[in-house]
Amino acid sequence: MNASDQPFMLAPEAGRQDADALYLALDGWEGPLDLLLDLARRQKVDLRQISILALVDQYLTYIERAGALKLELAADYLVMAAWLAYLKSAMLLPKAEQEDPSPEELALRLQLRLQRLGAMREAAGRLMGRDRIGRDVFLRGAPEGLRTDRKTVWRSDLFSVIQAYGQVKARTAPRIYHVANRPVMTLDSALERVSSMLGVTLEWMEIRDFLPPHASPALKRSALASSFVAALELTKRGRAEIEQDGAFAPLRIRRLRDAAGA
Amino acid sequence: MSDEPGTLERAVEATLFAAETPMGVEALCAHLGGLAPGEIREALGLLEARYRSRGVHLVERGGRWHFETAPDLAHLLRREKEQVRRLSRAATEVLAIIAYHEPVSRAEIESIRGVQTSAGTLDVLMEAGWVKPAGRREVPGRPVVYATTPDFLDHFGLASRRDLPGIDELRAAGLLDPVDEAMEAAMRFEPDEADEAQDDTPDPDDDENLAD
Amino acid sequence: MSDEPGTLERAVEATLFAAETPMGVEALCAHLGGLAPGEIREALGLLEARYRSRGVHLVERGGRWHFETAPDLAHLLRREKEQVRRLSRAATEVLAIIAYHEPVSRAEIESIRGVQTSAGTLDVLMEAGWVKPAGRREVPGRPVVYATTPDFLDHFGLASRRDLPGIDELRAAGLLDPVDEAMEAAMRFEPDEADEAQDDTPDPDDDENLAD
Repeated sequence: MNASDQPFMLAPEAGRQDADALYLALDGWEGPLDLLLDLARRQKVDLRQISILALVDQYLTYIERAGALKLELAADYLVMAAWLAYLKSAMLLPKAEQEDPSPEELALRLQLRLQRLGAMREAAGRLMGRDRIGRDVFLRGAPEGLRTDRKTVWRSDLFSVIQAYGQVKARTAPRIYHVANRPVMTLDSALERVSSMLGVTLEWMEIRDFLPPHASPALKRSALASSFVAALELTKRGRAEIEQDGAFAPLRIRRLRDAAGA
Repeated sequence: MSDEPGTLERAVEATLFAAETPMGVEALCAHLGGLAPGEIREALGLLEARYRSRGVHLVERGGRWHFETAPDLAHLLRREKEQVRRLSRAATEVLAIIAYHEPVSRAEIESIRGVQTSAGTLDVLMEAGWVKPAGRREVPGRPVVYATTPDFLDHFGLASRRDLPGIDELRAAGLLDPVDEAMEAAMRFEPDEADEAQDDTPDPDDDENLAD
Repeated sequence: MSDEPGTLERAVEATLFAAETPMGVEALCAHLGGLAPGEIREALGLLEARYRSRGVHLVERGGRWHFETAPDLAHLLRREKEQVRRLSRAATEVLAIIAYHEPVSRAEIESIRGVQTSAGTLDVLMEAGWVKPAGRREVPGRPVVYATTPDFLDHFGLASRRDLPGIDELRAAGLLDPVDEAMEAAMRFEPDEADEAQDDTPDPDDDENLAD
């Protein structure tokens, strides 16, 4: 635990002894606050009881001595020195001439900062002094280690397999059925059928009359479409004429007389 | 065994615990500051007895000592975490096709399913232990063919593949219906053709062509 | 303590002995096949007591458990095994500030230490696995804040942050509050004394007032 006290006591002790050591000591501090904390600790009183004025004097003495020895001082040490010199003069002045914030506030702030840094420095020492793994306590040197092998267990059942097969078959097979086996009347056969039936008479015939009478409804629909196209085709060729009284009225077809022989 | 362990026993215990390799009596003597081998042996004997009923044992192998997990608990070191998952729809279909058509190549599976089959699907079936590669087909490209395994029969409670229901049985069970029914339903709702669609319903007798 | 250990106690013992990293109750539950946390805790309690007098201890650090050698045997083990990273003074201070103040931003660390923190210092602590970034503070600039890790507690033998040496006293003394807050508090309660201090000849002996 007392290890925490040592590093920063050593440096100033050495610094007090000769000038070279002072230089080294300044180098060893981490900035002005660090140096101030060391000086404060050397007053050997609680940081809450510390004399800020005495502290300021000590700091300024250090900086002056370093200056007299023509040692290079980091800028932040000099800034701190200037600020502390100001603080000191403000603290010595009558109150009326003081500005805001008051020197007491400034001194208190410095003291609070030193207290906090001191507390953390001590805490760090106590932390480092704990029983640390790899220094004071040791873990198992050669642990076997734990391995988790993740394994997936798949589940299914016969019904799912059979059902899936049924669905594959049902999904792929009907395509053949609906496309290949659909009862249709091709345009060619409709043309043949319509032109041969037209050849029998010169009277108007309704398109319905051309359809195969006993066909299944599906074939009838196909025959209707094909016969209609066949009728248009025959009309285009000049072998028949088409008439209709109005939209959706019965469609009538009649062979053209002149075309009979063609 | 309930008595407090002695200093030497504790020291040996800690030393062997922290050691990276097993240690012999001499090494322990040297490490613990030149004690007599007899003392160390005594401590080892006490420790060995003390740990005998525990989850960790102190064991000697070739004159060197170390701690290790009790043999009956060795299974704890490598824990197999089983994760039960249901086979995906795609994997089930592929499995079914292999079962019905084996041996069958991936291209054949795809042509039967009518969709591409991702490599992972076959992997899953092989991981499950239900499907295995079963040689190559002697056609151009020599594709690997797949077949089911005895585990497959086991898991699905089949004595042999012949126990799989045939197409006729599937149909009788209504298992070929779903897609047809969907079509039928779609047609039934087309208003103009409502009456005709009725007649279109593929009745069982007409369907024969389907299955063959 | 002389009674034979139960099955669960042996299993927890073997698992923690074999584990390469500390394990929490949940990890133990999962590893040992979904036992109730209560059972695991009970077993941990029994084991902890059973090992208390031994050369190896079962300890809890930040909710995770591991075995380690007894601290009083450090002298026996240390000689060959010093493997601990030596930290610079700056690093130990920064670590302490993070541990006692977490989460804390770099600027806050610097304001406590009164010097800039070199980039390497935080890196060393993060590389050691003791410190990690812990989000950002929602103030202008959104600075990253740092906090300690479970490994930090492990390494320094702390069951939790509440075990940080002296943390309660520091908190009670207000030494973990920012200087500004402490200033406000001090000014609020001491306006009169400040006045008196003003009038006094400020010789060193009188300065005490400033401090109160």
